[in-house]
Amino acid sequence: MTQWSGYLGLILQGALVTIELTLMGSVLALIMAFLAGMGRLSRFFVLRALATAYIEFFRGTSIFVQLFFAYFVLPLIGLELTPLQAGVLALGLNVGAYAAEVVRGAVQSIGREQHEACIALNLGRWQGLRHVILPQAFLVMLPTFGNNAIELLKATSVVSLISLADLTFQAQVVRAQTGNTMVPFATILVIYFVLALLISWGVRSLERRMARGLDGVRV
Amino acid sequence: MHLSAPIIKVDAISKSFGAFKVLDGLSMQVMPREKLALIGPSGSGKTTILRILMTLERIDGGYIQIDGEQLYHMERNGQLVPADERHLARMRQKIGMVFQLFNLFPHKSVIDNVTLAPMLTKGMPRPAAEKRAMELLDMVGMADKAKAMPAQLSGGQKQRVAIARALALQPKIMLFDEVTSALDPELVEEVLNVLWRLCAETDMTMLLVTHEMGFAHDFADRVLFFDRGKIVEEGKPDEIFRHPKQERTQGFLKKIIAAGHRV
Amino acid sequence: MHLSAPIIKVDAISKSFGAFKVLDGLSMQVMPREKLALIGPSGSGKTTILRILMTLERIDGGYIQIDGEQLYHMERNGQLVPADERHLARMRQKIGMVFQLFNLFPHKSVIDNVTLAPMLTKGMPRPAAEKRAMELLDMVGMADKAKAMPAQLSGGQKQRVAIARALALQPKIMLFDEVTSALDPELVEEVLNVLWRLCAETDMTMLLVTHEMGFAHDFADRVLFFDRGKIVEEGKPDEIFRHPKQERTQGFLKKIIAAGHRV
Amino acid sequence: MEWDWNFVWQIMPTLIQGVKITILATLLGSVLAAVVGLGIALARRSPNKALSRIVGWAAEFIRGTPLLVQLYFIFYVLPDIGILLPPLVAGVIGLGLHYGTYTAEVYRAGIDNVPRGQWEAAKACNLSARQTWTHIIIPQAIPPMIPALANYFIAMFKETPLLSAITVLELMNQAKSVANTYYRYIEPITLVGAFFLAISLCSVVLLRWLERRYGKIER
Amino acid sequence: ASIPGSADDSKLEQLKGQGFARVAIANEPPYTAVAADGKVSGAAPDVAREIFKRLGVADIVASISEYGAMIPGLQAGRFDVVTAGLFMKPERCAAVAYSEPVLCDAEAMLVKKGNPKGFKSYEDVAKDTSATIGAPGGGTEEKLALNAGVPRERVIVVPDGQSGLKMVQDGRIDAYSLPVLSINDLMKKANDPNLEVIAPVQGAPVYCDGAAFKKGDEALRDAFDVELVKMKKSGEFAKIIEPYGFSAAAAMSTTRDKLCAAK
Ligand SMILES: Nc1ncnc2c1ncn2[C@@H]1O[C@H](COP(=O)(O)OP(=O)(O)OP(=O)(O)O)[C@@H](O)[C@H]1O
Ligand SMILES: Nc1ncnc2c1ncn2[C@@H]1O[C@H](COP(=O)(O)OP(=O)(O)OP(=O)(O)O)[C@@H](O)[C@H]1O
Ligand SMILES: [Mg+2]
Ligand SMILES: [Mg+2]
Repeated sequence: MTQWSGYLGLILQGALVTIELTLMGSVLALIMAFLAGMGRLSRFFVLRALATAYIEFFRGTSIFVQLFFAYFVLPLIGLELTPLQAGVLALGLNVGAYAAEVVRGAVQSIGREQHEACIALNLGRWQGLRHVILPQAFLVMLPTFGNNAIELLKATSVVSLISLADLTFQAQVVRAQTGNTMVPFATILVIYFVLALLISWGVRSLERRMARGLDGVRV
Repeated sequence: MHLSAPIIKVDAISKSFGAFKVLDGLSMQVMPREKLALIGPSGSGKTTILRILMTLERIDGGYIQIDGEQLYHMERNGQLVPADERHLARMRQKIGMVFQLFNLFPHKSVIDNVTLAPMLTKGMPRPAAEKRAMELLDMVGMADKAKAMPAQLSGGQKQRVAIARALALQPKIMLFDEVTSALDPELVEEVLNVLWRLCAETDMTMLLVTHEMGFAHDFADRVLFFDRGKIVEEGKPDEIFRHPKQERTQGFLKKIIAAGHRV
Repeated sequence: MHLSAPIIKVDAISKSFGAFKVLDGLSMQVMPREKLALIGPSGSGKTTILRILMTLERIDGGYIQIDGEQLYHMERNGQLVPADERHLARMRQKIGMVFQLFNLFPHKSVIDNVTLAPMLTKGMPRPAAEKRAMELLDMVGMADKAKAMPAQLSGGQKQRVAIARALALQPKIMLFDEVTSALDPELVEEVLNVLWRLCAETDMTMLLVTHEMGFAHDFADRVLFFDRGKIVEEGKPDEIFRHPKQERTQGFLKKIIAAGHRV
Repeated sequence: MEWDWNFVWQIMPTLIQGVKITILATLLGSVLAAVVGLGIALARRSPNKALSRIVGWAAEFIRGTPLLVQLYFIFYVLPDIGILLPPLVAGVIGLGLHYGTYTAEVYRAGIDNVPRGQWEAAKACNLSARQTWTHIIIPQAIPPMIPALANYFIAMFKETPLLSAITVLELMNQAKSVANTYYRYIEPITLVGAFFLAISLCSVVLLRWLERRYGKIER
Repeated sequence: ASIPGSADDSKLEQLKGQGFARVAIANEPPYTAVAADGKVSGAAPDVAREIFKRLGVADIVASISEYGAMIPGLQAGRFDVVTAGLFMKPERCAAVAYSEPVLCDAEAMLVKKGNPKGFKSYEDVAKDTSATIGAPGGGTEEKLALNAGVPRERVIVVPDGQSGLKMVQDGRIDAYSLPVLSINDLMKKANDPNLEVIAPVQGAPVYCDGAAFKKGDEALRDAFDVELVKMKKSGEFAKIIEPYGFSAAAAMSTTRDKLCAAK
């Protein structure tokens, strides 16, 4: 009888890598989303152009190409990354580009009257953004960010293609070692689903907490 | 006539939205401590002139002086050049505005709405800002709701908080744009009462756009009647409301009275 | 009084939305060819009764007979059981309805709006359906717009097409729910004219909810005054409009007249 | 490692073969996703509670787990229960099912956006449920959702490299095969990236046009 | 990273310093094996681990890689050495620096029981125009099949051994080709009486792999070779690889120079 318990350990190790990738990728994506999203709203043409180029490029090319590029081509020009770094970089930049549009849309969804109230109270541009616009916009972004995070979780499975020992990769290893296909794949499908449920549950409760007191006022 | 210099001096300003000329060579002066009511039909440019004074819109031509200084221009090397953001920010300290739809910050509690600007723009420490905020909330009768969120307030309560928020910056000039017209009729009273107190207890210059003709009559030192971006008639409330000289003013007042407003 | 049997017989029906009881034990009868006006304050249940007759809402209790047959019930093994979709579809052939907001099919041309139902529900071949549709469009004065799309029509034109569409199925009973109240005042006339023609040229039974008291007066054989889901008063138009007996009716008419409606 | 134009011209025909398969997979996958999505959307509106529940959960599961793992599952596990699919067919089914859960949301929104008055007018015209769907609701619901659907089809296009995991010789797989033969990664991967970017930029133009053409319906 | 061409001892010193060498392995028993506890063993890593220990590098860190990714990964500096059953062939000798031979194996094919298509060689696959053969992408078998004249579209790139086995079982491919020992290991795990192994494939040479180093790391390679030769002589080499089924005699009967020159 195959030692499933031992191989389950291997898969759980993979799950840890997947979680790690998802978390680090999300952090990078979040940073890029705000940088590029605000960049698109900037008064300065150069910033707008940079942000637009970044967003269009990373939404335009496939995540696989980005991943393979980060892993195989960047070292050739002297930028050497571990598989984990390459994975986080590609996933974070890719999802960040999508999330940047979410940031832009959310900031624009905050009514003009809030901007005008800021001016009337003599708040500076940055002060108004920081204390008035972004806190409200963030609540608008949250649900879509949740979806983005789930997309990112799912995209981590492609890092198995650059030999990062994530969930999918470990399932492949277990499959090669045991000769059984059904069990490892069914197991990881369930694990991915549970992780996705955790994300959407987490985002929903965060949203509920942040929305407290705002009921009926937001547009 | 007046002994002191005007605090607001609007000199032949014009303003267009696209091809549509909203203000065309408008001039007016307001003396310190004066209470001014701006009335006139919808679309006549009343809101626009307040928004220009608050620097929410730019002007296309003309000059505005606030408290002896140019608003949209500044001197550089002896020449008048368009004002930069720093100049505007400095000028804005003198002016506060209350909006028709309150525009409270929905994610901040009542007291945080009031303390935010003093803390950020004047670097006031939190305890001092909160002490002052409580005084202002007390004045508008909202001290007991200091911890509430805006969503939990009625329209009239929101507007009173918005007034306190504008006052927190201690502006010399306050602009009120139809501050009661979004309110249910039974809530109008409480906001007008606050305006009365303000009028009695402070020496701010106040510009008030309103459709409450009765209130405008009792409250204002002077009434300006706007039509199509021009001041058609101005004078003491009694003159304007009882004996309007211009046909447009007469027509407007007749319509208003027909709709059941007290004058 | 009447020689023939009623075409609509509503017997103690009730209808609630959640906890709110809109109709409570309502009964009424309508004779064939009768023109009925339903008037009453907003929220009194006028729309609801029309929607129930059109089977857009189900009833909670009571019985409705249309043309001698149960509407919401059918006989099976000698017992009355709730009607199934087939029975409802058969009953709906007798009834047509015109809505306040026209509800034309925006993706179909005017003539297709009119031919759709006869072709689909009665299997009428296209040429016959189009011939009949042109007659109807001619009657409502819309023959020249047969190829237009609804978006290209004015409100009054849309409503006339909607009437033609409902007529195409040749119902015995037509229901009109405030068919003019979404129209600009200058367009009301053309729709009312169509109703007049209908009244004169066909022998349909017509139920009309309206706020046009003058029209109701001239048009209806009988007026029902609704209030809070009940028929408070009914009678000939002259009785109801000139000499209302009930206090509610008097109050309602007074308010309507004050708002400038002709009676 | 230097960029080698001769090598680029040498591998171009092979890559074009891959492009053809990529486009074919996307087209077939889009058709399937469009149909599956409609099926899911209709099932979820079904008065049959059990059906709508089960379909709802299944869609949730498919949306929460990675397409890559689903592809492995379809290709390597389904044969155990007697379902043997050629690689391209398995790939198209995977893409179609996965994206069907996304398009289902588009359909749901599109159907919800048809005003209630249209349902009622259909009833007043005595149309049957089926006639109402085919003649009134679907024709009005579909045009406004074309841009959103197209968006997902473009996203699907960018995920076709996943099919290389189940031996479909699409563009990415061809590129890898070329790279393996000559031990050069930089040209094939860059070309794949350029290709995806080119198609994406074209599709932006297409999307804008679709939005103008179908974005709103005149009532 | 080391500078190409500067063949000195710096690379070994660097590995000693960090205490481990990065090794690429395949997911292909018995060349490599991953135990249930995640520990990497198998013939190739075991040999590498022993030799590096003797060179003073305490341990190896193995990462599993696709065949196609190994040489690019080596060139990109992701691994220090590949020990994965990457057979020596002239093109590869040009791309990497091989050690002396380590593991030798002939090619085999996995087919359905009874070898229905009668394959004996890759040429047989080429002749049968309906036959398909699976092989790892970028692996030796893929090239052998292509060189034997099997068209590209009939050589299916299979990601790993289990997938290949499954595809033969499912009838998706007619044959799956891997080295003999790998196929035997697959067969043992699958325990499927409906499969059959053809070994060795006629006309396919016996191949030997070696540890592959990056071009420029020849000094490290030479140091590795010294220890390898010593182990071969002492019989320790045989002790490590023979339990996995490999023949030490085969590896000792040939040399890198011969294999790299082979046509
Ligand atoms: N941002 C804008 N773009 C275009 N036109 C504008 C804009 N803001 C105001 N207008 C136009 O300028 C004219 C004057 O507007 P303004 O709001 O000043 O009128 P008002 O006197 O305040 O009227 P009301 O009593 O309805 O508030 C109106 O015709 C309005 O449509
Ligand atoms: N779908 C519904 N859900 C809940 N309440 C409803 C619904 N439809 C109608 N109502 C309520 O039922 C009551 C009667 O509505 P109905 O539309 O029949 O009134 P009406 O006499 O037609 O009024 P109006 O003149 O404003 O059209 C109203 O109070 C309305 O709010
Ligand atoms: Mg205004
Ligand atoms: Mg109604």
